[in-house]
Amino acid sequence: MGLVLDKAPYILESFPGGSYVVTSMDWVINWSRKSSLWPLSFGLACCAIEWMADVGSRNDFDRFGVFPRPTPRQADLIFISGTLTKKMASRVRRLYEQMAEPRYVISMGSCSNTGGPFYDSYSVVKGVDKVLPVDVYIAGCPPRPEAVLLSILKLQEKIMTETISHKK
Amino acid sequence: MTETLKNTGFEEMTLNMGPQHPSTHGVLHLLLKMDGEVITEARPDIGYLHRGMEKLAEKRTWGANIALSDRWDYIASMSNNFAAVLGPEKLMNIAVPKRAEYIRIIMAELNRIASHLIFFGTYGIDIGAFTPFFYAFREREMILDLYESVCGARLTYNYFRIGGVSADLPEEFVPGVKAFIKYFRPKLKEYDTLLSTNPIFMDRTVGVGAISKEEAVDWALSGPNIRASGISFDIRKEDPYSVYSEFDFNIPTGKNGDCWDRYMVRMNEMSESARIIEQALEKLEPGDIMAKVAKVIRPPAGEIYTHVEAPKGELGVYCISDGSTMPYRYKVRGPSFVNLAILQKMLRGLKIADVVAVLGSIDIVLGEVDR
Amino acid sequence: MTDQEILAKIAEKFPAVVESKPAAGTLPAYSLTVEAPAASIAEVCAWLKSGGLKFDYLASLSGVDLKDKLQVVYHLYSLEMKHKLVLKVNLDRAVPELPSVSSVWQAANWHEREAYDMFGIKFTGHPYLERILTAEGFEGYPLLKDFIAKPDQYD
Amino acid sequence: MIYASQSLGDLWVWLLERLAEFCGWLGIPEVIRYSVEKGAYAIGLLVFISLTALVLIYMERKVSAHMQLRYGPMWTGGWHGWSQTIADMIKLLLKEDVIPDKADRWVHRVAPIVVFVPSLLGFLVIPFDKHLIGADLNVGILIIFGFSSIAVLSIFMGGWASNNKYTLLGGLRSAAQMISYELPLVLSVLGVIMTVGSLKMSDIVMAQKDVWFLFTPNFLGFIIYIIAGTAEVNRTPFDIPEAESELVSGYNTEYSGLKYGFFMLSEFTNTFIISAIAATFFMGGWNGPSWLPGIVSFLGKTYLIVFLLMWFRWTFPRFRVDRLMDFGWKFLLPLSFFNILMIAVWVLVKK
Repeated sequence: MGLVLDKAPYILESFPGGSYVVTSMDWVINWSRKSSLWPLSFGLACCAIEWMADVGSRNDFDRFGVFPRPTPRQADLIFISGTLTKKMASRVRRLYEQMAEPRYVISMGSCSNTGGPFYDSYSVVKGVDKVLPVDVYIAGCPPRPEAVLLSILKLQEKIMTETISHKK
Repeated sequence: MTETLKNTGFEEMTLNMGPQHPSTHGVLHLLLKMDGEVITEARPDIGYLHRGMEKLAEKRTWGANIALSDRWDYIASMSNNFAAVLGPEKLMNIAVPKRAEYIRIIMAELNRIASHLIFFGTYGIDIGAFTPFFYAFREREMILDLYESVCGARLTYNYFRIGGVSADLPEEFVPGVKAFIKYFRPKLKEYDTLLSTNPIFMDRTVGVGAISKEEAVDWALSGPNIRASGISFDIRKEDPYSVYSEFDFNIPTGKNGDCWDRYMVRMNEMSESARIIEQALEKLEPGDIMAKVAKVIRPPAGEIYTHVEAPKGELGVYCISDGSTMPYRYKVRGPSFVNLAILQKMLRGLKIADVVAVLGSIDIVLGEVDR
Repeated sequence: MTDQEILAKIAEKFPAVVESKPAAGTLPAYSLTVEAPAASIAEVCAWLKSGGLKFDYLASLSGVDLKDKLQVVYHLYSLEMKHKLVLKVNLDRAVPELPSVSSVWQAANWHEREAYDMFGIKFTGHPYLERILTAEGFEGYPLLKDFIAKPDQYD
Repeated sequence: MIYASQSLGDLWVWLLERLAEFCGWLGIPEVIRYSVEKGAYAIGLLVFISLTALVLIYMERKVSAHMQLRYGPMWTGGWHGWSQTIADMIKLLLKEDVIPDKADRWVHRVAPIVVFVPSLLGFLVIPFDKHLIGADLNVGILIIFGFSSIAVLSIFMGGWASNNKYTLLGGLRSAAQMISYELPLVLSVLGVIMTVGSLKMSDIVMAQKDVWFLFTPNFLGFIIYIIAGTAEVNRTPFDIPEAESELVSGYNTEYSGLKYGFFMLSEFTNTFIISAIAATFFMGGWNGPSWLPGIVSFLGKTYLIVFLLMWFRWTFPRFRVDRLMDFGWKFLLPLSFFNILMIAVWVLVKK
């Protein structure tokens, strides 16, 4: 979609008032992205169970349009839910690379934030941000499902600030 | 390689299942060699969640190890807590107060129900039915609410202490459990109509992945997996720990050791657990919840192997103390680790659709496999 | 069968297998503990399983680093006769090698791989003795007391 | 004259008459009038199809959610998340389009188009209302089955071109499944065709003016049709080409963005076509109470069948691939032969 996302802002902004059009395009694009965050159904450790509780009926993040996809190609969002070990690190990196742009990362729980209770282990990555760029961190060991819902809202806020404009 | 393949000159296909796959229950990696859809060789590759727990245990005090134990089998943390406290208690010869013992048993059995509910839900997804998952989670959330009222956590409770439990039950807990059991019993029938007796489900599971008695013992399976093969092996009866000898309950067993038997053993175990909880609630009397234990825990030098019947099977802890505040060696015998090993033998000759059925029916948790 | 009877039966067949006495100042053993020489462990285990004692269930197999020596501890159980046995094998720290028992109990397969991964104990005759838990290219044996983790790009 | 209670089909005919008068008055050649007429219908149909797909996806999410004690989309666009699928589609449109490095690039690109075209063409011969049919051919039903068998090709193309073992397995499975379920599907409809004695869609609907074929011995055919139709659109319990828990996402594992959107849309349009045929052949099509416009009656029946298929999806587990084949060849096919025999006897007796 190079025409809409890359060329259009360039052309439009050269006209007077074109930036208003770009802004409203921004709104539509960001609205669609934030309303339809499809996470990769992927769990690492304990936090994955709380993530499943979020899929479950009490918390139900389908309400926000979050709809788990099994394949990274169709996912927009990856939850690093649990301890990332050194053996797994390269695989998670590859999963991230397989996802199509735009892609977002939520680091869920102490383990993936910093290594958590395993901070002094020989086989644990001390924070997923050593491997991937992270958008939202959730604290907790494991975080409550409500915290996961909040992280999605926070990510939506973040997405709304994005722009396709070339003027930064 | 099969004979037909050799004769035709075609090659086997190697399929990497996992570490990210919707139905490997975490980060298990299965290396499958296949002739079409039929598996000729299977090799589980584990360690993607190896967190070095046993090494860490040697750097943590005995008390702090209970917190680590929450993360072995994170679906049934209470049973892990149980296994983690039994060893030091026996080494230090602590008599746990009666009330604490009953509370422990209520917690462990509720956790067994919660764990089997997750099995029920995820097994449905493995077989292709999504809806049971949501029904199972509805009931599981109720158990988690009860836990939350006691210890404030939903998943990693850190509730047991060496010599007792960390907090007494709040007022609403006992009526809450009673109400839950009353509500839960009819739900078991609902699950049966939803999944257990569904013809397609039976078609997928009956006769698939059968384990004979001899095999089950040879591979040292435990928990529902060995019971499904017709061997009534349950640590709670075999080597009663805590006060399990006071309770009256049955051990559900299967006949053929196939996926459906393993599934049904778990479903029946839930109602047995409910029975144990009811009896424990009857016996619960006011009293202490902690024995008199020194602030700094230094078990005398010695070694012990204690085991409990966790929802997945025999969870053993082999701990060696050198008289200091930290364990000298802390080996965890995770039931999932041992149960998973048989997979390489079972999968041969099955179809790829059966892989998920068999893997799901063994009910593994990767946190315990890799530790 | 009482512990003494089991001990007598084992001693009758294998005189080299003796009861292991805890060191001075440590608690007495909770269940019957015997020590066997490393070289004959496979025969001892094969007999324990198929002989009169019927230890058909290998509950656990653990490696232990005792600083001056390595130890492999087998926790055995008999489903039929309901008795337990702890079998210990002492190994030289420089050359930790002993025969594999994975042909006796299939369950030993992964336990031995784990012990190899964590302690570097080599089980001769094991069908597939590869590292099981640690990452590819991992150096050292983490559960040895003198293991020092090397920081890498993930630390 | 046009009355409010009259059907959409009559309105369409009235409009066409006015158009013909207008053209005759201006002296516009017949060819142009014809193409304007058909072009208008085609555009209307395209709008209808895209709306239907959006509605069906939203409906599926809502139906599944309510069966699973959830609410489903609730926030997007305000009222009960009504604009959820619109947001999904815009997002898919703007998403990066990944073509795997080792993929067969052209086949990979073409597959999503090939999957969408036959499901569009199928709509041409569906009788929405009296006179409201793209082309009332005398081989109507054959056209639909002919086009729908192209769909298997596209799924196989997608599975093959992605150069991924999971997609390949998904593609092979779907080829095997759709070809073997095509037979009972066509044979089950044969009973109705024998009863009516015509392949023309409007004839079949007209024949059910008094009693739906559902309440005649064709009932067995209806059952077979629903089972085989579910298999034909790859929905649970026959969703083995996608088989989320086995093959990740089956043939569309490597597709992202708009191309995946096409696969998703075509799945739902195919579901609609299968349901529409069921409504036409067994439930009387546009026939209904006189106060109800024909199109409402037709869509109501179609959505009822769609709901039935969704109900299947969210309650049943999935078949295993070899059992699926057994079921198709060893049970469903003989049963549909028996059905034909039975209908033949019935038709004979009735005469």
